[in-house]
Amino acid sequence: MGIIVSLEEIRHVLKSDMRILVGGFGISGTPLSVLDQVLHTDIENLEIVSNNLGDNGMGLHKVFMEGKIKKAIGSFFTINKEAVVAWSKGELEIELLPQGTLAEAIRCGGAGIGGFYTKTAVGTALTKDKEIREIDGQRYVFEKGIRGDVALIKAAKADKLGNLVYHTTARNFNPVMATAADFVIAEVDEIVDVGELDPEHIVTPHIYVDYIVQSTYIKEGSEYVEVK
Amino acid sequence: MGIIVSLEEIRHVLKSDMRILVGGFGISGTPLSVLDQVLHTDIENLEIVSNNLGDNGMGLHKVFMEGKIKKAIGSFFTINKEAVVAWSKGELEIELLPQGTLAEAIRCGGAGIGGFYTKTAVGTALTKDKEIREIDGQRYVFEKGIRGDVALIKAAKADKLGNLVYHTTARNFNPVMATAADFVIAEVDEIVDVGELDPEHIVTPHIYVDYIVQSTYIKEGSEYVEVK
Amino acid sequence: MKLNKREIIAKRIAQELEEGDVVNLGVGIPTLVSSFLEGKKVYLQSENGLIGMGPPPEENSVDIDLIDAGKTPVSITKGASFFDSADSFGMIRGGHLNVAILGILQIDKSGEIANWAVPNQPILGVGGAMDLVAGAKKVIVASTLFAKDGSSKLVDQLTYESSGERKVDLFVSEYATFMFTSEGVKVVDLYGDLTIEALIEKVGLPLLYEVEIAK
Amino acid sequence: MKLNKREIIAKRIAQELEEGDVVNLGVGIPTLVSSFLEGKKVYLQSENGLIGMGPPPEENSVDIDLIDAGKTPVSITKGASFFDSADSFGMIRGGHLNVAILGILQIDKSGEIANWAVPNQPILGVGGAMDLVAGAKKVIVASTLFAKDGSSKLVDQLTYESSGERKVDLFVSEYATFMFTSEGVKVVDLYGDLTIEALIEKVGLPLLYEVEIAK
Repeated sequence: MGIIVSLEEIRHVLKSDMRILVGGFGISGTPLSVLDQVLHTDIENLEIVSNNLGDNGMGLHKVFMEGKIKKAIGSFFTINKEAVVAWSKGELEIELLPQGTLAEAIRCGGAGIGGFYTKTAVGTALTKDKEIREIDGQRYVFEKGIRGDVALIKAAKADKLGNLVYHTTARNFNPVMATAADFVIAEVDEIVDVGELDPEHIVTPHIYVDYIVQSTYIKEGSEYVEVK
Repeated sequence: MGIIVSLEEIRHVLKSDMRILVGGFGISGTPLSVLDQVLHTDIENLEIVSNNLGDNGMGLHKVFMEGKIKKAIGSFFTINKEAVVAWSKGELEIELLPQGTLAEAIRCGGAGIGGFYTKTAVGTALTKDKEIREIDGQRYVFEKGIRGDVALIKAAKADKLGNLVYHTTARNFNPVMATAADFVIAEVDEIVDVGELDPEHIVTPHIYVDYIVQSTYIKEGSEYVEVK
Repeated sequence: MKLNKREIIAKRIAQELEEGDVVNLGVGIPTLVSSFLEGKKVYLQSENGLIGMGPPPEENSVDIDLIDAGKTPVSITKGASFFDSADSFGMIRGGHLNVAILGILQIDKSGEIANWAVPNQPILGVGGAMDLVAGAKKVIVASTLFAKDGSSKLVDQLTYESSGERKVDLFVSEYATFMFTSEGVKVVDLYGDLTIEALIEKVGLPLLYEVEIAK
Repeated sequence: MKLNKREIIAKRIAQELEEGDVVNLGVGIPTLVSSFLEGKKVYLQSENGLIGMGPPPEENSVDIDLIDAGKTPVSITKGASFFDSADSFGMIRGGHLNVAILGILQIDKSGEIANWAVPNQPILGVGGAMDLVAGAKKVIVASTLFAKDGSSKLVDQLTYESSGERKVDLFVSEYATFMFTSEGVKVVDLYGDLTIEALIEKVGLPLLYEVEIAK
């Protein structure tokens, strides 16, 4: 069925002005090879939904530095110094959500839930223009589900159908993002035959995954390095 | 720490008038041994949250037949003929929710989400007195999270800390119910040492589980039989 | 081999499915669809927490925990996976099933269906029906056209309780396949022993039918 | 061995934890708490998807994917498990952590804290702070009492951005431990080199302090 594709083949999926969900927490669980491909395209004005904008010159950090990002929705951009500068110059829009609200909104976006009430951030600057509602004596804020045109995620292993399992805390936002976009590209460390992943252990069922690509990054000591 | 207890020891946890979440879909994934214990107590007026009221004289069916259930919240009681009769005589309250709304409400109850908007059942008799809201052009109905005083669930294996894994479609409502009650009792087929369950494969982390009991039922051919 | 009514419907629906589709089969006629796939590979989802449902197991390999939504033992295929009820209905509501195939009690001329509450009986069971109606990308109704008393299940207005606002995509009966358009109910395919005139007469509703002249 | 300010705070907080507690440690001083548990077993949760966090790994067994919420490599203990971010924050918001230990910029006399937005700087990072404030059964603040400019972090009213309406349970500083009651801020424990009078003077707020006479 051809869901296993080369890195070059994913370029045609990505278009200017798209909203793209990108997995990862810092660099852990980030689709580094896929994000590098964005640099080989002329797309721009991207709206990115991701916890951070990459880190240390890797992942989304590179994409941002190439000027391809118009807006970022996430929970923690303070580590991205250039993003802070760009924001203060008005060159980058930022929408800040508490990390749990971000994760839940993406989950809801993928699960046919239009919106939800969370108690997180009630009474703070982040919710001052949002709808507050009391439910059973507790105050909650309304948040809408979040979806993307494309999700770029990272998993440890895929089988050839697209079933995915993850590695330790590199799981993070990847499973929920896999559910919440029209097209899902999963970068993986290893591709195995169908039947090799235990049905009880699969985290992301294959029906969520459109493309699988082999990662070109490996861990060496305390960093990721690219192998060609 | 003593979270592994005898079946008799769970009796003191259950009290009259409690709202109890009970896992299972039909008989699959039902805590049969734990439910039998309810018959050895004098508690009554229970409010049960469960997809069905057991089946074939097992599980909640027994508890219901002993007159201990005042109200049932779930998605499918038509298979429970006596429940239908009791309802028509006014002896049993029933609150009917679509199965997905039931699952989502319990998940929200466990996850600090006060309520959510689902598109399921909009425009039907089940939502005619409920709040409808349009979000991004689609109509949704508001549903509140559901929690219980106690959850009675069934898993395949527990380690001695209380980490749980499930067996095939016997997983069903059990993992979400484990998150949504003040006290959680897990009936399991097997108890293993801590460290024997792979951290990547654990479905319910031990922090959700208060008591573990060894099941006294085993599968024989196409039915469950009790072994003493 | 001559097919019975139910098989005619199941076979016609099997033609609508595409290789690789993720499909949920309701109880009754929908479960027969698997028999008519002729090698086309689809992935069957069961709302109690399984994708990759296989055929009924051999008697000696029945696991009574491993069941479909009708509580019948099933097998699994290679590449199958299990998940909990919340994730399963997230999958359903979130639009991740290509097709849901459902039985009905009634369907109105707009394609809205009633498939859960039998009139004059207590409404005590809904199951996953409404989630499937609301969530699947495509909903195909599999049903005989007439009820036991001879009345048409295709009606002007529902008199039974609706299963949701969403209009279905196709109604496959043993006589014809119907589509629901802004101009009215369209017969896309006529294959039973009723002429279009007889069908219109028995259903009691105007039906659109374009005869393909250049065939 | 003489403890520095940060260690004094961490050690005092370690006393508050109970065997079996599920605990989330914020960055900074909170991470030091693990060193003072003296054999008490607690389960450390990390909001990026881990329960059962262990000490920093040996240099040759670092896995840079396996990190804590401060993005520092960690190890895991026996019985640990991994889950996704949605499940992790479900755990946090749903009240399944016994204790969250958090740093602050300010805390007001009601126990409301500000710990995410530095004044006069762009507000571009919040992370999981507000989820922990809203969700943990008990919130303990770990912080030095005075900012670098000498001003008290314990204030009449927050001038920094609030982290949520929820009042914390305890504020452990290097001089004293504070509780927030309807009568006012109560010093539950005084252990630094400031007398209660000096403390009140430097903080600039009335503080309740009951001397235990029968000691």
